[in-house]
Order: sequence, then structure tokens, then C-alpha cells
Amino acid sequence: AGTLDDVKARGKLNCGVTTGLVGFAAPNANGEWEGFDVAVCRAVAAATLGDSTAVEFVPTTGKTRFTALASGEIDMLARNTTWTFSRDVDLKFEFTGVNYYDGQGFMVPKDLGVSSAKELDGATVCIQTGTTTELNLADFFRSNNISYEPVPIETNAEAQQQYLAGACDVYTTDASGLAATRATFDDPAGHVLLPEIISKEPLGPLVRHGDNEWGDVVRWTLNALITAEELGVTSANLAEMSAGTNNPEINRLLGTEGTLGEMLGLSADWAKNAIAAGGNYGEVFAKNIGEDTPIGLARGLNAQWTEGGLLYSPPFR
Amino acid sequence: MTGTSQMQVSDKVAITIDGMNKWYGSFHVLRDINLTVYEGERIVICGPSGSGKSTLIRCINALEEHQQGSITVDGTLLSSDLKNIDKIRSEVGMCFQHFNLFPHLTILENCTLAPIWVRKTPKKEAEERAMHFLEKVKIPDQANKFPGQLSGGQQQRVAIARSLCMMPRIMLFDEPTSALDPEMIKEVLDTMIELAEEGMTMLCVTHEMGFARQVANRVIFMDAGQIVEQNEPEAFFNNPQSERTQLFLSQILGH
Amino acid sequence: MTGTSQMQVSDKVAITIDGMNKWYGSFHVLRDINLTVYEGERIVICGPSGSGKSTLIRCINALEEHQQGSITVDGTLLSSDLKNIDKIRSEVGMCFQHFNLFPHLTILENCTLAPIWVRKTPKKEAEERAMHFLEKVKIPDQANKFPGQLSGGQQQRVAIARSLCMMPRIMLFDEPTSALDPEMIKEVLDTMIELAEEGMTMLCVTHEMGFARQVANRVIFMDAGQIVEQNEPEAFFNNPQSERTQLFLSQILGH
Amino acid sequence: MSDKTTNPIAFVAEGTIPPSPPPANETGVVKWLRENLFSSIPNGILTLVALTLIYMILQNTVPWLVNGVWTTNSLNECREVLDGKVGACFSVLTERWHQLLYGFKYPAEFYWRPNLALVLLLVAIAPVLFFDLPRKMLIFTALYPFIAFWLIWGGTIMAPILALLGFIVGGVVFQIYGRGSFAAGFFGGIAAALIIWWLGSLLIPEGASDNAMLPAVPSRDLGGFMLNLMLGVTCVSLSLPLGIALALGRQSDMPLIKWICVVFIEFVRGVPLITLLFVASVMLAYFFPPDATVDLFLRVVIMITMFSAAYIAEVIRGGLAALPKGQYEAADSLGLDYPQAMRLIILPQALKISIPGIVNVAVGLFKDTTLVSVISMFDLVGMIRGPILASTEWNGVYWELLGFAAALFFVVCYGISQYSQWLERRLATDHR
Amino acid sequence: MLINDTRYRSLTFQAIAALLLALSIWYLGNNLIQNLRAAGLNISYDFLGNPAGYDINQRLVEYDNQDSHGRAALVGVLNTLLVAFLACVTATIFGVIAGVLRLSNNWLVSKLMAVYVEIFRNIPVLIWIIIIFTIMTAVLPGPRAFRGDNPDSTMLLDLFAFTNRGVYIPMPWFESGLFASTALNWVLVLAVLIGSLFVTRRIETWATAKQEATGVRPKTLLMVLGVWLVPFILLMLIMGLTWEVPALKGFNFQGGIKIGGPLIALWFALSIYTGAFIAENVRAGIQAISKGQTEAAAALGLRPGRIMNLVILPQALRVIIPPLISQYLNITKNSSLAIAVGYADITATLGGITLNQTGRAIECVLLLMLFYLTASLVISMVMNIYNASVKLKER
Ligand SMILES: Nc1ncnc2c1ncn2[C@@H]1O[C@H](COP(=O)(O)OP(=O)(O)OP(=O)(O)O)[C@@H](O)[C@H]1O
Ligand SMILES: Nc1ncnc2c1ncn2[C@@H]1O[C@H](COP(=O)(O)OP(=O)(O)OP(=O)(O)O)[C@@H](O)[C@H]1O
Ligand SMILES: [Mg+2]
Ligand SMILES: [Mg+2]
Repeated sequence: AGTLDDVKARGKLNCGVTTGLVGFAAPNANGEWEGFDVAVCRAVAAATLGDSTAVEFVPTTGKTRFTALASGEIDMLARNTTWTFSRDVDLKFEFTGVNYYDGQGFMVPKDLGVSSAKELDGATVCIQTGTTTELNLADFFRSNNISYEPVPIETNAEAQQQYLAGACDVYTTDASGLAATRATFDDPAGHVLLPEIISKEPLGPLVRHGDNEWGDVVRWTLNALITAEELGVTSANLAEMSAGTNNPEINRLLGTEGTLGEMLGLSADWAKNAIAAGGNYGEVFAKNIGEDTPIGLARGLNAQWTEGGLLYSPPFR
Repeated sequence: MTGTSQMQVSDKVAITIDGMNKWYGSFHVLRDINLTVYEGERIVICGPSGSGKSTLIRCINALEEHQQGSITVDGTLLSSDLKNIDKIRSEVGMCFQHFNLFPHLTILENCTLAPIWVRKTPKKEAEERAMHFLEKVKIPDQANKFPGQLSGGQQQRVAIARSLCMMPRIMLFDEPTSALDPEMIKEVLDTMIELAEEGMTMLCVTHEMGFARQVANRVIFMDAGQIVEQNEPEAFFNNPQSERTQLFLSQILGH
Repeated sequence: MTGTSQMQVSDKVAITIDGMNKWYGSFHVLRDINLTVYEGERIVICGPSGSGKSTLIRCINALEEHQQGSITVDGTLLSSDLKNIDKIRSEVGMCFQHFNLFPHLTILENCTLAPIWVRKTPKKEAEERAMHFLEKVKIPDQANKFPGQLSGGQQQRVAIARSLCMMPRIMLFDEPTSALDPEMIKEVLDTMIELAEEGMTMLCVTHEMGFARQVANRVIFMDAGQIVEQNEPEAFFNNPQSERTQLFLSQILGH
Repeated sequence: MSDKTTNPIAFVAEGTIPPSPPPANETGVVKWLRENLFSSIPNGILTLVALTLIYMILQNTVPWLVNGVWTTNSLNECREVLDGKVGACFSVLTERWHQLLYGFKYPAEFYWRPNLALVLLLVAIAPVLFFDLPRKMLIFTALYPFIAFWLIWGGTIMAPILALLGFIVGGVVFQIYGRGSFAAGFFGGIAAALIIWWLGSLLIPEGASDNAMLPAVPSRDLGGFMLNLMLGVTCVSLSLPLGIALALGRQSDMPLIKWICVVFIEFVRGVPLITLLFVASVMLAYFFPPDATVDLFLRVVIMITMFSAAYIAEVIRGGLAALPKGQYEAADSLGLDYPQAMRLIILPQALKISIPGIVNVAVGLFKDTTLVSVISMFDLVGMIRGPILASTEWNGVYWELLGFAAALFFVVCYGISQYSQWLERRLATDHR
Repeated sequence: MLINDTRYRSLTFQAIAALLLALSIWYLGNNLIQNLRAAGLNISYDFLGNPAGYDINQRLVEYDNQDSHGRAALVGVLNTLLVAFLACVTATIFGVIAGVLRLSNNWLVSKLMAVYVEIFRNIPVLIWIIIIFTIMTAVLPGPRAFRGDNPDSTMLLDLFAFTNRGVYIPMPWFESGLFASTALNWVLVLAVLIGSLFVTRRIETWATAKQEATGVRPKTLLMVLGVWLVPFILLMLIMGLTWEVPALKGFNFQGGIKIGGPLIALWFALSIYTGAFIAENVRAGIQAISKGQTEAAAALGLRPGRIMNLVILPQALRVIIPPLISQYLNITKNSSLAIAVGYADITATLGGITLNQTGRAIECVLLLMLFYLTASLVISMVMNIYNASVKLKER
């Protein structure tokens, strides 16, 4: 049976997330998972099952994530995982889109007086291992012909401790993570993010190869969130709009027109449920990692294409 | 005295050993043993150390396998069939030099264990019988102690009682007194003599020549895995035939 | 027999113990011990268990400290001066109840260890001497075995040979036979008697009264940390003066 | 003979010399100090070094402990309260107390369940640890796993009852047929239990756990120190029978069985636990049928159980080897068959000898349960390294948390090792 | 029935066992094949030849990010062996000192050692590794603290720098080496040292022979010292030994030898943790030698030092060494916790980043197990050889 049927039969979605990265996926003081990646899981659960809480969050590490997905322990992986050729092709996974365009950056203490990553010759670099960080770093220093000393650390908390204690000069991980980390410092102003972004890190949810129905569900749920923002559908006006509007695309999206839900094998109001779970893409972003949160990320690349960003959902028709 | 004991010997055969040979690896320990034991007979086996006495009686209750010849106990042929082995073992009681009591069980439990699990005797009955035999070996009051709390002589008597509780028709003793202090030897020998008087078939490896004279119907002398000589005690001690026996007796009695 | 042995006693004093007292914590083990041992004397010390016999002879070669009084061995006063202690220890041989052979060394190495490292004897000489003493205790053929391969009696004889290799003028024996089987006791006692006949000064804690009668010049009876009675063996055994001694002897000889 | 030699020798004491108190320099504080601290110059130096060391440690830790802050809600507040003083922020412990003990997902209203299970555990384990307690209590010990399972995981009460029923029926079948032949009883028992479980699982209605007395809690929601304790207790108790089987197998004279056991034991002992945990987390899933997802907790339990079973097997093998051969022969000569001899004679003695060793393995294993944090399970260490240190409020409080974890483990492990020492002393004197 | 016949009984059981074994292997293997096929994966070790793409800071052989995963694994293996070896040495030192001191008649010291043993034995090694790593980074200064005119920290004797990135010590090198290649120069030094060792052995045999002949052992201490020092110093002078002293340059100290922070933390944590266990073994070993042995030796007139050397130690070692070797085994296995501090051992390279990047979980974990199994088999082989060689002879 396909994954979609499994999920429906089970009544729960098993969603793989990271073991804890504030803003993207981390349990809060009450033990509830929250964050940007978590919201994707919830949206998919809402779309398929009509219940955004019907999610079992499975924490995975950099090592266990692929096995967990390949062996069927989880239905989808919504963890900061970079979409790369070999993962898509060689490891036989299917990336269903990009929910966050990231890039690897550097953070240094201000008093080090460094203003560009190219000045980092001979520096000691703390790396949070787990995604493609080590490889990008090696490529960057190699192509600039400068040397460095890597200190690979498993968890963000420990890497941060090393960095603050001066055991390394630079901390590198995805720029979003750097911002999130800096936000928790005693003295955030004492640290700067260097301008260089040394890699493209399109992060997105992925599923197993070969189950295209399920892949479609995840892909279009993500697209629904993005399109909703583009079309101005928010959790505030969702009820009103789902009564029917004069924009046919909104109507198709929210299931008042056409049979998109049926085609996916879902109910007609699948997208409405997905949006109701946490709002549209913009709302999810603002709530979890936006500028008003301690993490304080600007939309940047992740703005809608209409606003100069890269978010561009294919049309719902 | 020898007279009285011989009277109890019947014509029924208890054990027949026929052309038995045994090897440990390539070492030939028992050579061509032929022996017939009648019911009620008391046999004492003696011989120098390493001559195969222990091995012989351990073969009889299948603690060791033999490679050639046959052993028949009470009509049952000892073969590799486990059923037969079990049958023989429950007919034959054995009493070791080092007692081998079970230290984690009380005296009473030591005595009732095998009847309960092997003979499937109800517990109450097993206990009554155990007390009976403990009285016979004169230590009923120790029934609830642990073996570690008894003296060596008492332990050996418990070991005898334990075997008796299985109601064996034949008892094997392997140097039952040699791990004991002189004063305790007497206690144990007395118990054995009493058993002998009741007509139990007994094979006993021992160097207590006093005991042999008093109770044995027959004394067997072994050397280098062979039965060298066997005879009635009087004749055996007073008039040994083979040179080897004479030498051995001179050493043993000379002490 | 007593005659021959007494003849070898000289007037020279070997050990003087003068008003010695010893405490273990607040337990008064040795009380006011006064003892003079002449060269060539053989003294047997006996007494009930816990009376302080072992402690007394262990004080003599400084295995235990004493707190009051003085001990002089061969003219050397035993004090906390390490030099003196070393001197005394190399004059005094000691033989323990449990042999205390070194299990990782062969018999020969056991015997040559101290001569080589303490007396600085050349190895060859030490080995020759060791063989000499091993012959004396009648086990020269075991020289290259390890202690674990010998019987108890043999081990005890090695222990004696080991002490003798240091050519001590005085030998202390602490119940040298009580860990042995009866037949091995004889071996060891024979060895000791031979030593005694050569005129070695000996202090021996033992309950072998036969030995005491045969070789001792003097028997000392201790009780509760005190020397209660001392006398020649004949007088001591036949006519003990103190009540305590009589009681003790009646028990020991009654066996 | 001559007067000269005999006369000075003869001596009879007139009376007993009363014991007198030892000389003054043999008692008192001064003596104790002299003997125990300053008996020689090197010893005196050692004492001084030790004293300095102790002083240095205290000097650094005491103010930190004494100035500790217990009542703030985040590290920043705590720093404000401390205001530059040296002091600990113990408030992380008070604020995250429940998370440290139960993980972040175990429903707060059900904390009483694991608590009760822990209390009952103490009751259940008591008769195993202290032989003097009435043997009847072992009945409760046998029931405990089912009770504890139900308490912690909840769900329908039918599941544990069914499991128990299976065991009981299996046991009864074994009793009946085992009298005749052990093999018949053994396999019959297993078959009977399997049948009961299969039948029962058909009978339990789908979704029975939804409105059960105790709502179900998935094992992924377990965490904190509770997870360490559970892993420790479960794995040790499961590995005991497996360890016994392996030890007997290794002693067996059937070459194939012996070699299977030897290879298993040596293999498991040669590989670090963490590698086995990797196997559990990244490899084991491939060995199960595609549709059967075995949850991570169970996979980890399987791995740790195998790990400790290998060690326990070695301990028990030592115990078996320590038994004199005469015990086996005596059992044989009484006509007991192999299973009877093992169950009645050999194992009771061998296990008793092995208990201290088993306790040591158990302590080691309990400590090793912290390694599950490496494979993304939120045990005590995992909670600290993961959610708590990663949270915005408590990012940066290492000492308090690590110290707390260390203290917690120390108390438990030290307690157990004291017990094992007590036991060793006791076994040494038992029955003389 | 077959089962009742002693001859066939064991065969029957073994046949059943073989059947069960084969069945379960077939079952597991079949599942594996099915699952892999379903996921479209296959078992292949080709990835070992592909470029690894990541850097490793601690390495004993040449390596850079263009080298293969296989070579990265080799770097990891060597790092594991390095930290295991270092930790074995220091753990033994800690353990022996603590074990002997625990038997000291100094009350305070013996209690202190008891506290050390109990504290370290009863807290998980993972917690110790993390604590010690944290202490190191928090307590030791960063290189930044050495900067400025009036720095917070200074170098010890201007030669050693203790920072939270690691310890920097001067590195010796030769100005006028006898050979062009540095390696050959070092080989020369090694050769001289081995020569000294050889001569020392000769001196010892000579002393023993002399003792055997005359009974008096000649004093060899001065001679031995001379044999070690004179040629060595001469060689150093000839080759122009100079020290490259670490100095703060750029972001870090440069020059000298660097011992990385993670290595130190792991090394120290493993040593002090295992040291507590070894201390117990040592104590037990010494106590296992009965008091009678000491007394017998004393009664023969041997001095305390000699008693220790000739009687107690040779016996105690037999008791101590087998558990000691299994502690070495534990160190090797526990060194896999390196991932907690970012030390690049085999578990961190092959079982960490490589696995992570290639997703080849099965292959990596199998290789990992193979390595540890080999290591532990080698160690236990050594132990068995030792045990056999020192077994006391008994009858
Ligand atoms: N398991 C065994 N393997 C090999 N040889 C053995 C074994 N058991 C005994 N033997 C050898 O078999 C011979 C006979 O042994 P057995 O124990 O029967 O002698 P014994 O007459 O009882 O001697 P003892 O009076 O010393 O008890 C001896 O030479 C012994 O070394
Ligand atoms: N190290 C010690 N500490 C305290 N008391 C001791 C010590 N050694 C011996 N004692 C006590 O000193 C007393 C004398 O002991 P000692 O060994 O000298 O007796 P003994 O006469 O040799 O007895 P036995 O015949 O049993 O060997 C005994 O009561 C004993 O308990
Ligand atoms: Mg025999
Ligand atoms: Mg004594």
C-alpha cells in the first residue's frame, strides 16, 4: 500500500525532525514540538488527516535520518536537510520542494576585527556537523587557498559553548542557525555574521523515492502554504475566503471549486486544513523565525517571488 | 561372622560385568573386567592408587562410559539409551569420597530432592522416608541444618542417607571414609556395617581392612586396570595368591 | 636421650628477654616475659590457643614490635634501629605454620634468594649450599619444581631448608607441623630432630609432646600472655607444678 | 642433670600478672595522628599535599554551591540575581525538574505512574536482593513486569493480562509435560503461550486502548532519568535468562551450540556499545520486514540486552566453573536429568556465587544507558545536551546540569555497589 | 526415540540448533535484501574510494579533503589507536598510584583515594568526558587572552602554551642534521636511543653475572645514566638541536607541537575514569598476596624494597595484569565516545561524517564493528599468551 493509505490507516503522520534546533524544530518547556519544520509536518498532517495534532515527531540525527526514512520508520523528513544531487539520486529520496533557502555563513566575535571570511586564514572553525557543512567549508577554504582548523561538534549547544569560550574563532553553520544561536547570547551585539554565504542550502521536506502519490501530497501541501501567502489567504481570513471568493485560484486552492483534493486522494478542504494548522507560509515564518522572534531572520531569499525572493509556487490548476 | 553375612547372599544376580574395557583417550584404564555380583553380596574393592577402582564403580552407574563389553544391572543392560541409564541410576545409590552434598539445600531437602523429582514421590511421604533414613544414620536432629554446619562424618552419613532415600537395591561406595578424621571414620563405618547387616548389595572401594574382614563376602584386588585377585576375606588376607597382592597387603597392613 | 641433648648446651647466652610486655591496642598479649636461652638449647613452647606463643616468637625476630622491656639476640639489642633488626633477622631463621614459600620461585630459588640478596653470597655458592640443605631435608630431587607441585610435608621441609640456607644460629618454629597430615608430620619432625642433634639453638611452638620429650631441654608453658611454668621435659610432663599446666597436660595427653 | 643447668630453668609462676593498660604513647589522638598522618617524613608530605588539594577543591566549589540561585526562570534572570558573584544557577534544575526526570513528552498528569512503578520496583526487587525476606514475595516480583508495563505505557489492561496469561499457560503446560520429558514440556509450553497470545490478540478489540483506564503513552515519549532507569532495569532483567542460556551453551559439550555461544559472546564483547546502538538506530530497521516498524526503544532494548547478556554470561560461566565437579556427579548419580540438575542443583549455587559479578555488570550497564543520547534518545544526558541546553532560556548552564546528572548517577550506582560489597561479605560467611 | 539415546541426543539438538540458526539467518538476510531492493539501494564499498571532502584537524598521516573516505577512515583508526594508547599509559599510571596510595598507612591519603575511586567509578564515562571537555574549554584561556601588552594569560616559561584549543609545546628540530631528510635524522636519534637501551641491558647482565660470581652487585646507576646521556647529548650537539617555540601568530599559536583540546579531554577523561578501575585491580592484586609472604621474606632478612621487588610484585602482577588488560580493552572501546567532544576517531570519521555524507549506514557500521573486533581480539590474544606464560605451576 502507498504511504498515504498507511498514514490514513494509522491516523497519525510520522514526521522526522531534528533533535532540537530552536526556531526550526525543538520541544518547548511544555514538551510540545514547535518550529518552522514542525509547522510543515503539521500542515501535512492537517491536509491528510484533517488534524494538525495527529503527528508523531521522530527526532533524528544527521546519521539516523536517512535510515529512518528509507526503512519506513518515518513517512517524511522535515529536517534541515539540504537538497543535493546525490541524496536525491544516489540515496533514492525525493525532495518535494524547498521550505527554506539557506546558505552557510560564519559568525565571529566583533573584537576579532574580521570583516570577510577570506581573512580567516589559519583560523579555528567550530562546525556543527550533520548536514553538508563540513564539505562546503572544505570547498570554500580550498578554493580561496587558505587554511583552517576544523573542530566538528555534534550539538549546537556544545558548539556554541566552544565558540563562546574562545576555543574557536569562527562558528559556521547555516546562516539561519547562526542567527538563531546569536539570538540566545548574553551579548548578541558582540558577534557579527560575515557577509559571505558560502553555499546554497535549499532545505526542504523529503520522502522516499517511488511513492509519487505521497510525494505529491507533501509537495502540494508545501505549495499550498506558499500559494496561500501569495494569494493573501491567512488564518485570519481563511473562514471567510473558504465560503467562496471571486478569485478562482483561491477557490481551487480551498476546495470550493474543482476537484484538486480528490486528485490527490484527499478531502476537498485539504489545503484549507493545512493552512488552518499554522497559517500560510508567511505566518509560519513570522511566528517561528521571523524578525519579531528571538531568532530574528529577515525574509531575504525566502520572500515571495513577487517581493524579490525565490518562493515561487507552481499554479493551482 | 563371615558366616552370617554369607547366608544372606541369594542366587539372584544383581550386577554382571562382562568383558568390559575402558579407555581414557588412548590410556587403557580398565582391562577385560568380568564380575558377577549376587543380590545381598558385599564386595570390597582395594588396590593401589590409580588402579581403576573408582573408574570401575563409576562405570556401573554410568558416570563414565565404557567402550567395550557389557554391564547389566538388575537385568537392565547399560547402553547409551537414556531411559536405561535413568533406570539404572535410580536402582543404584552412590556415595562419594567428598560427600558432594548440595550446600544450598538443607539436609532434609538433600534427601527428598531425588525422590520428589525422579521418583515423583509426594513431598510428605518423601520427607517421612528421609527422616526414617536420617534416624537410621543417627542424625535426625540435624535435618534442618545445612551441610556446611555438619562435621565431615555427619556429612558422609547424610550422603549415605540421601542415596538410601532413593531405595536403591545396590549401593556403591567410593572411599567413603578417606576424607575423614580417624574418629569420624568409625561413625561412618558403623553406619555401613548396619546397612550390610540388613542385606543391602554393596560395592565398596576402601582400604579399611577391618571393615573388609568384618562385612565383606568377597574382596577384590585390582591393579593396573585389572582384577588381579578375588576371594573371601579370610582367605584373601591370610593367604593372598598373587605376588602383587602380597606386596600390597604387606604395605597396607604394615601401617 | 635427654642427657645427650643437654650436653650440647653451652653457657653462652643466645637470647635474653627481659621484662617484655606487648599490647595489641589496649589488649595486653604478653605480660612481663623473662627468658634466657643458651646457645644450643632446644626449647619447646606450649600452651592453650591465644596464649601468646606465636606473638612471643614473632617478637624475637621483630615481626612484631614490643612496647616495654628488652630483647637481646646474640648480643644485639632489638630496637627500632633498622640495622639491628636486619642483623638479628639474618641470625634468626623462622619457619611458619603455613610454610609461606614463594610460589613464583622454584624450590632452589626459594632457598637461594635470601643468601644472594642479603648475605651477598655468589650464586653458585648459594646454590651449592641450598642443595646441601635440601639433601639434609631429603628432597634434593625436587629442587627445580615449584612449591605448588610439592606435598605439604615436602613444602614444610623446603621452608626449613630455606631458613637454614641463611645459616642462622637460632631457629624459631611456629607450629611447623600443625598444617600437615599425620604421615607428613613425621617427615618434618624427623628433619627437626636431626637439626636438634647438630646442636642448633631452637625455639619451637608445638603440641607434639613426643617431640618435646625427645629433643627439648626445656618446656615452657604459657597462658594468658604469661610464662606459667618452665622445666625439663621429664619433670614438666611427669610432675607439673601449676594447676593450669596440669589441666592443659591432662587435655593434651588424654587425646 | 647437673644443678647448674636444671636449677635456673625450673620456674613456676606464683600467680597471674594482671593485665595493665598500655603505655601512654600507645593511645590517644596524638598517637592516631602520628601513626595515621605523620608516621614518616614522606607520609607527612603526602598529608600536606592532600590537605592542600582538599582545600583547593573546597575553595572553588563551596561559594559556588552556597551562592546557588534556585528560583529564577532563565539564565539571564539568574545572572542578574547573582550580579557578578560566583554562584550556581540551580534554578534550571527546579524549572526543568520534570523534564530531567521524565523527559519532555511524558504527560505531566501521569507522572504518578512511573513514580508508582519505581516504588513497586523496590518492593519487587527486595526479595531478590535480600535472601532473608519471605520467598512468597517473589510472586509479586514475577507479576511486577506486567504491572510496570501497564503503569508506564498504559493502554488497555488486556495486553499485560494476556501476556501474563500466556506465561501462566506456558508454565502450566511445561509443568504437566515437563514431568515426562523436558523437551516436550519446554516446546509445548512455548507453543501454548504462543497460541494464547495469538488467540488473545484476535480477541482484544481494535482501539481498546483509546478508552482504557490508563491512557496509552507511546514509548517515544519516555525520557529523562526515567528512561535510564527503565532501560537499565529492563535490559538487566531480560539479559539474565539470556545470559544463563549463553553460559550454559558455552559450557555445553555439543560443539555447534558451544561455538554459536562463543562467537556471539566474543563478538558482542568485542564491539563498543555505541556501535551496537548505531546498529540499532541505523541498521536494524533493514533486518525487519518492511511493514513491521519496530520502535526505537524496542530496538535499543534488544541491543543493550544482547550486550549485557554477553557480559552476564561470562560472569555466570565463572560461577559455574567455581562449582566442584562432584556436584554434577552427585546430581547424575541420583538420577536427575540435565534440566533438573541445572535447575535444582547447579544454577541455584552458581547464580548465588555470581550475584556480585552480575551486580557489577548491572551497574556498568546502567551507566552505559547514557549512551543512548548519542542516537537521539532523550535520556537524562540527552535531555541536557538536547532540549534544555538548546533552549533560549537555559543556553549556557553546563555545570549545574552535568553536576546534577553526575550526582544522580553517583547516588544510584554507589548505592548498588555498596550493596554488592555487603553481599560479597555476607556470601563469604554464609553457612560457614 | 532419538532424543533418549545419548549418542544421537546431542546430534539431534545440534541439528535443531543449526536449523534454527540457518532459518534466522535466512529470515534476516532475506529481509535485508528485500528492504534494500525496495529502497533501491545495494551494498557496495565503492564509496570508500570517493573523495571525502571534509577536513580532519587531528591526524597522524597526511590527509586533506580531496583524499578518499578510505583514507579518512585510516586517519580515524590511527586516532583511535593514538588516544587508546595514550590513555592506557596514563590510566595505568593513575591507577597504580591511586591503588598503592589507597593501601598507604596515611589515613587521609587512603581515604582521599577511596573517594576518587568511588566517584569516578560510579558516574558514567560519557558524563565525565563531557564534564572534562567543558572544564577544559571554560577554565583554560583562549588564544585571545594571550594577546595585547598586558595579556590575561602568559606562556609557561615562554615555551608552553595552555589554551582551550589545546596545549602547544616546543618542537625539536635539527639545524645541521646529518641527513638531508628530517625523518632520517629522527631515525638516527631513535637508533642511538635503542643502542643505549641495548648497552643498558648488557650492563644489567654484566652486573648480574658479577653478583652471581662475587655475591655483590656492582652499582650501575651512574654507568646507566652515562650510557643514556652522553651519546644522546653528543648527537644533539652535532646535529644542532634547536626548538621551535610556539608563538601567537594570526588567530592561533603557530609552530611547536599542538596537542588538540578534544584529544586532551578524551585522553584525560578516559585515563582518570579507567584509572579508578585499575586502582581497584591494583589494590586487590597487592592484597591478594598474603601477609605471610611479606613476613616470610622479612624473616629471611630481606629489606622492604627488596621484598616488594623480589616477592610481592612478581606475584601481584599475575593477579593485576589480566584485569588490567581487559581495562585496556575497555579504554579502546570507550574511546568511541570521542564523538561527544569532536575528536576524529574512527567512530567520528567513518561512523560519523562519512556515514552522514554518503548515507552508507550498513557498510560503515559493518566496517566499524570489524575494526573494533580485530582490536579486541588482538588484545585478548595478548592477554591469553601472558596468562599462559605466568601460570603458577601446581600439582
Ligand atoms: N578423566 C580422566 N581422564 C584421563 N585419565 C583419567 C581420568 N580419570 C582418571 N584417570 C586415570 O585413570 C586411572 C584410574 O583412575 P581411578 O580414579 O579409577 O583410580 P583409583 O583406583 O580410584 O585410584 P585412587 O585410589 O587414587 O582413587 C588413573 O591412572 C587416572 O590417572
Ligand atoms: N594483630 C593482632 N591484633 C590484635 N590482636 C591480636 C593480633 N594478633 C594476635 N592477637 C591476639 O593475641 C592473642 C595471642 O595470639 P597468638 O597468635 O600469639 O596466640 P597463640 O598462642 O599463638 O595461639 P595459637 O595456638 O592459636 O596459635 C590472641 O588472643 C589473639 O587474638
Ligand atoms: Mg579413586
Ligand atoms: Mg599461634
